[in-house]
Amino acid sequence: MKSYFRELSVAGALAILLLVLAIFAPSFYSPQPLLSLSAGAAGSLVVACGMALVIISRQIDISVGSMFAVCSVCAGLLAAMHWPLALVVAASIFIGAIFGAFNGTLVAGLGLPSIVVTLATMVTWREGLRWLRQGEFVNLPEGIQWFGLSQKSGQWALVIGALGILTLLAFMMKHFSIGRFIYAVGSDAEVARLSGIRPKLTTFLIFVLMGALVGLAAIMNIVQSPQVDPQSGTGLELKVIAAVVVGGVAISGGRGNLWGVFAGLLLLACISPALTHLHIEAYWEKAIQGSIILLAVVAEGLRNQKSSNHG
Amino acid sequence: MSGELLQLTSVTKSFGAVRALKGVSFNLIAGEIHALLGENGAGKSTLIKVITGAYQPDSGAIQIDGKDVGRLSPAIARNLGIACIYQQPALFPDLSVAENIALRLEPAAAFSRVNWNSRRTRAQQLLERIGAEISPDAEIRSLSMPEQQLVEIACALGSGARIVIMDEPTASLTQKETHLLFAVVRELRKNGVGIIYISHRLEEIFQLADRVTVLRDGESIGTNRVDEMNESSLIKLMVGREISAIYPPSEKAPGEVVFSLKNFSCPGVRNVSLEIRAGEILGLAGLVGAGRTELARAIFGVVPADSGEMFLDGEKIQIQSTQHAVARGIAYVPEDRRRHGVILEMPIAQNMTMAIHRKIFPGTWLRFGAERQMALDYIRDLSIRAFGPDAPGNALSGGNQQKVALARWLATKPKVLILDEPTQGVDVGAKSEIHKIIRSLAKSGLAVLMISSDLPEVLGMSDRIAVMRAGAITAMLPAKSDAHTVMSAALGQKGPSE
Amino acid sequence: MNTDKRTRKDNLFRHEAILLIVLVAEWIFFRAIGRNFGTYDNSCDILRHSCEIGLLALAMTPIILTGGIDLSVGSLLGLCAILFGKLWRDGHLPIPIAALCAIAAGALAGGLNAALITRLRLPPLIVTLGTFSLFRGLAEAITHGLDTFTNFPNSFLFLGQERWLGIPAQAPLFIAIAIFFWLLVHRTTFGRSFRAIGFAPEGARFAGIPAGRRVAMTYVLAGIVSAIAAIIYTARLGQAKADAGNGYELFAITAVVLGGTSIFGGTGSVHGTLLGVAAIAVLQSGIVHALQPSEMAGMLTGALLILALASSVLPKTISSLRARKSALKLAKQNA
Amino acid sequence: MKKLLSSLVLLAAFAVFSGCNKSAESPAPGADSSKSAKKLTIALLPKSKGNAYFISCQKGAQKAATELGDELIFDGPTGTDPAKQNEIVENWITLGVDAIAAACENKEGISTALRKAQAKGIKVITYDADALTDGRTFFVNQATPQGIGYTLMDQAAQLCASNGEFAIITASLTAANQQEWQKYIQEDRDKNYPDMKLVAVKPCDDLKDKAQSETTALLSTYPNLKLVMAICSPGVPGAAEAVKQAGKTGQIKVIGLGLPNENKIYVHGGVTQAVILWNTMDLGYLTVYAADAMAHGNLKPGDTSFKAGSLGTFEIKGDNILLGKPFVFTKDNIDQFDF
Repeated sequence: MKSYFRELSVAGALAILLLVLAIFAPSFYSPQPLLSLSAGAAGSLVVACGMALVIISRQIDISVGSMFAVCSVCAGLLAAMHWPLALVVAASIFIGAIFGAFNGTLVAGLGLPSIVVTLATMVTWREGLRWLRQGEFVNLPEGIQWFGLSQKSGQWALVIGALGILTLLAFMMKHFSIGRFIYAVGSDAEVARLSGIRPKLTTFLIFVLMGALVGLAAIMNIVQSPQVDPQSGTGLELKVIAAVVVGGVAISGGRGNLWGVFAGLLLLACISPALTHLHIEAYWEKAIQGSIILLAVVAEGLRNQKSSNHG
Repeated sequence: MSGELLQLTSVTKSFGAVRALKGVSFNLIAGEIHALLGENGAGKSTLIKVITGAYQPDSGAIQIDGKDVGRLSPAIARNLGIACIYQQPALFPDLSVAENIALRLEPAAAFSRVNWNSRRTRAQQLLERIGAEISPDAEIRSLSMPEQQLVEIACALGSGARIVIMDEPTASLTQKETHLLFAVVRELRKNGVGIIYISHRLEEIFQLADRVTVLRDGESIGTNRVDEMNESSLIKLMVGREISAIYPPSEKAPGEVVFSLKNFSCPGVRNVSLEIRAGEILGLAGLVGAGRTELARAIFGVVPADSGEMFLDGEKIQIQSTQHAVARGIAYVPEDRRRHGVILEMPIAQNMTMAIHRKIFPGTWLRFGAERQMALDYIRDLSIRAFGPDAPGNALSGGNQQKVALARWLATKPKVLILDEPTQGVDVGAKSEIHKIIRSLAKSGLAVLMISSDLPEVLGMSDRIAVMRAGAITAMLPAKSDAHTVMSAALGQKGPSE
Repeated sequence: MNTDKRTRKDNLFRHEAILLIVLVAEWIFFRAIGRNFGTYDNSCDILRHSCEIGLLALAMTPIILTGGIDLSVGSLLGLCAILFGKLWRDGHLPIPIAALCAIAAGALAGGLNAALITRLRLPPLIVTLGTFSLFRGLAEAITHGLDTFTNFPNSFLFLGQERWLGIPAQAPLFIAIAIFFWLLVHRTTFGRSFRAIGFAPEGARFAGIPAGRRVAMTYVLAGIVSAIAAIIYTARLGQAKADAGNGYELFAITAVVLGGTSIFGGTGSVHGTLLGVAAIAVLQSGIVHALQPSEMAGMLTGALLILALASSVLPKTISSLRARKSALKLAKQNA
Repeated sequence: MKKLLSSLVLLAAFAVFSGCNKSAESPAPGADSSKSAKKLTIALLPKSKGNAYFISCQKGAQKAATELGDELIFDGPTGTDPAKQNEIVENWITLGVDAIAAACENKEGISTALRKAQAKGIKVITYDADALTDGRTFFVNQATPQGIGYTLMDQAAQLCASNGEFAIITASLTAANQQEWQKYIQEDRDKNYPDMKLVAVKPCDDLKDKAQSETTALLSTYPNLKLVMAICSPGVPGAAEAVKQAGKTGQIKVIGLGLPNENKIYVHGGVTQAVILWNTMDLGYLTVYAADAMAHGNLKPGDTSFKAGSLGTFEIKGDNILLGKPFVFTKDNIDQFDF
């Protein structure tokens, strides 16, 4: 139980927020908007899962926002060229994976610090995209939105898809050796090497997976409207990193699990609509987000201090 | 005796300036317990790391079942059935006991299903076999050092390896655990496993081992059947010289009491009382995990003391932080040289002035001239072999690094000098030099507290010997006591204290 | 082995040398293709434009030397700017007092970071990620986002817009602070401690260095400098608004790392940071003068950053790869 | 040298667009530094790069520049930091352009730089969003903030029979022009439509997705919301999509400031009732003509009219060159425009 303290506390905070909403703004629970909001958050959830893996392996990737934008636009253009949807999806994931592999090569291959590498790629991709596209919207042809399904089923598809990926990865991390290797590498790369795990390869693959997930998330985002906004994904990296950390993944690697991340993401994703429903002015949003992040880590910090004093 | 499991022929390995292994040959036969003996820094750990593939030898051949294995990697070694219990547990701090064991035992196949129940039950069984009361679900970081040691042993047990290496497995175990371990080891031998057993506890070797190989300064001094040996002959082989001979003698009688503790307690240590006089070297003997390092760190303010009193020059003092200690004139040369003693990336000159910034750099302005001069002086006085004051710590051999660490604390002109394993992993030459330095410091009126697991060293250097066991001082012996009394006091067997 | 540190030392030296060459190359290149690039006026502008980010980068250097990081400086710049504005306009304080108060606030904010990082031993990345949102959020909450402070007296705007003895008026202040940080890092025991902590936090502690206090100091300094940057910034634009300094933290970190400071702490130099700042500033101005779209500046900065990092490790990696290959060959032969 | 740059560019381009063959058209004109006496260099400053609105302005501007044989520089901030515009202007000053036409993100902020430009003898006009009057000679006025605010409010009132609740989606809380428009929207409401109630103002950070989610939240929070007014161009399609997804098409009206191309689907789908804008290409065209005329001295303060190439003559009121009233795009006329 003790080991799940953090996940539970985050879930608790979320529960309180939802309770408050239930009392003061029941309108929040009207099904259709709620579904739309969840569908909107589906993409970030997928990215957050990937980011959780990256951080558990004691790395970080702040280029996800830019990769997200590039994948969205590429996918949009391909769709506009009337590629079949399946191919578009595949292409987007593939492109994402390529970008991920680029980061992975620099980090695992050359042993460069991931925070700097991804800082560089973040700037480069974002500026490059703006320079090439000039921020022009991409209009999608018929049949892309909601995968050609009805809106409701499309949104359900997205939500279920995201939850599916979450469950899949959570299961992998818990019940497949590869997942445990990721924890091992994040916990102590040298010991991992001594136990016959290949830390560099693992790290590389994680970055590739991160990219692929971003590509998928991009698709999940563009199918929600008939146009692609090339600015999309701006600030995504901070959003998901915050969610991952609030969700109890240790930035020092090796600790944390995806359900906590799930709770963390929901908590942060609820803030902005919650403010609207509670009639709180929008200019409080950033301050409140910041406080939540700080509270989460401070709680953790105090707890660690106590335990370290005892042991 | 059946076939030969492992054969090393003239293996050499050196780290920069240090030649850790100078052509060692060694062989292990199935179904034997082969003790590996030698002082600290004789090259035992290096040899093991070569066998487990953690290090690549510079030259020499390794054969397993008579087949040449060429270059070993940890993975290959594991597949060849080599398991090792390292002195410093190599475990994942964030993961559970069960998982640590599993990661060591299960093949490193990326997409195999993890069966938590079987992991847990296996861990349970293994831990029971060695009689350890540890929950398989406990996180490693929450375990004590000895507990982690037990987990290591469980790993080695479960691996079903044909070659098991144990590096000081009983170093921090209780009597009960030790006996259980012995039972396990004998059982393994019965099943035809070859065991390389490393220990400082001679009597263990006589209880357990069939053959013993003695290493000294990276060379194999010889392999004998245990029943042909006795303690003193072994010690002779280990040390290679009459103990008392090579240690600088103490001449003048110790002066006033400089430093003393009364019922001093801290994590891992319970009401210790001792006093050190000016010009006296108080040897602090005991087994690893007896609480000696904990005591030293508490005195130096690294960890807070729980209770008890501390006196310096008869005045009661409180040490909250390392800064306090330094200001009070207490100096501590830590055990883990590479992590705490010197900052490897920094020039030795900067390392030496690290603790006296206030003194040598009044007004916080760096004075490179003064620093350099001081460094040169110490390099001369302690005959440190380095290409100059700008040489970084990691460019020096262990012995010279230790001298740098020493220099840093001499520079603080301390009243009390605490040395924690001052010659661990130091080659003989530097070793005796360091001993001379320590002695001369004592002569100059310092009160020296010398922690050492190196029995001959304790016996040779100390004016008095305090022996610690399980966090308490179990004996206070006069100089030149014999190895046996010290050892038995440390082991708590038939000693004066129990 | 003895050569080990020497080469690393050279590396550092070489790194700064390379950076200098890059800088000169940029200059020549843009001088050649750019229109009126590198004229006296232009040089002054470049200096003027790099002051705020330069200040933040300077403050970031000791932090990264100790192995930390501070993402909140940009937001703090914004917060201090509007505090300054509010105190002056609504608080009716004279400019200097308002400025001092803003600086005090900056120190306080830095202190918050420091306390969380050293007292609770929390990872700097996360703490400052939190304060990054918090400070910006407070700035927006105070002004409701829209309140803009302007119409500052010319005597104040002089600091940001005019020239003094032929150089931008804020330059002397910037240079002074740069010298302060250079001395702090390279000529005082503090700088020594920062490196020690960056290399081996435990080791520093065992050497009797008050690691906690030293680290805290770097963050408080960063707070103060952010506030000073905020004031210069306000003077340069003639307005203070909640969006001031958006994204500056990333520029600052980029400059520091480009300047050869290791993100893991220990190695690095203030003059390296200054070179890094210059390299970026020149690139940005040069791109405009070369009539190239300013996105190019960002792209090239990113590329430059990766190259700078790779250049330091590539040789090592290649040699190690070679070693492994030969080893494998050997193993095959034996098998 | 240029080769090197362009090759770098191609490399980046390849990296970004692995696969898809969308050719990259660079907005920047060639950097040939031969500068004949007649050929002027006119710099056009948008509020931000990567914004479709200004790209369409640029199209018109480029057309004018080629007609006049002038060199056009189009560049602007890529980040959200307000100081960037100043830096670009100051770079242009040393670069030695003949005229600067700026769309101002921050009235006060940018004016400090523009004054400097004028002091250096560079002709300065503003378009789209004005600076402080001492910062420029003319403001090419596509519509005064008042005009925009009032038109928006009138449209809104007309659509909901001048009573009921409505909400506003803005670009960001800190964007100056957005705040000004809101001011006039409020003013008009107070004067003429007291029964209309503004319930919330939400920023969307110039992101379509955020506009969508914010609107969704608004819709469920204010059940009897009658109209959403998005006053930044990514906001309009975002809001429209949200309304469409909420299945409130037609019940809840959407209007806003945006580009026809981005909104056609929704206008035709009956989600968005009206998109208000002016002909942005004409705006760019007129701006460049004015700048050119000023630089040649053909346009001086006090003139009352001004002829801009193929667009004919424009009225000048005070120091405002009037492009004409803001244009309301609806189902019926939106297809006639392509920008």
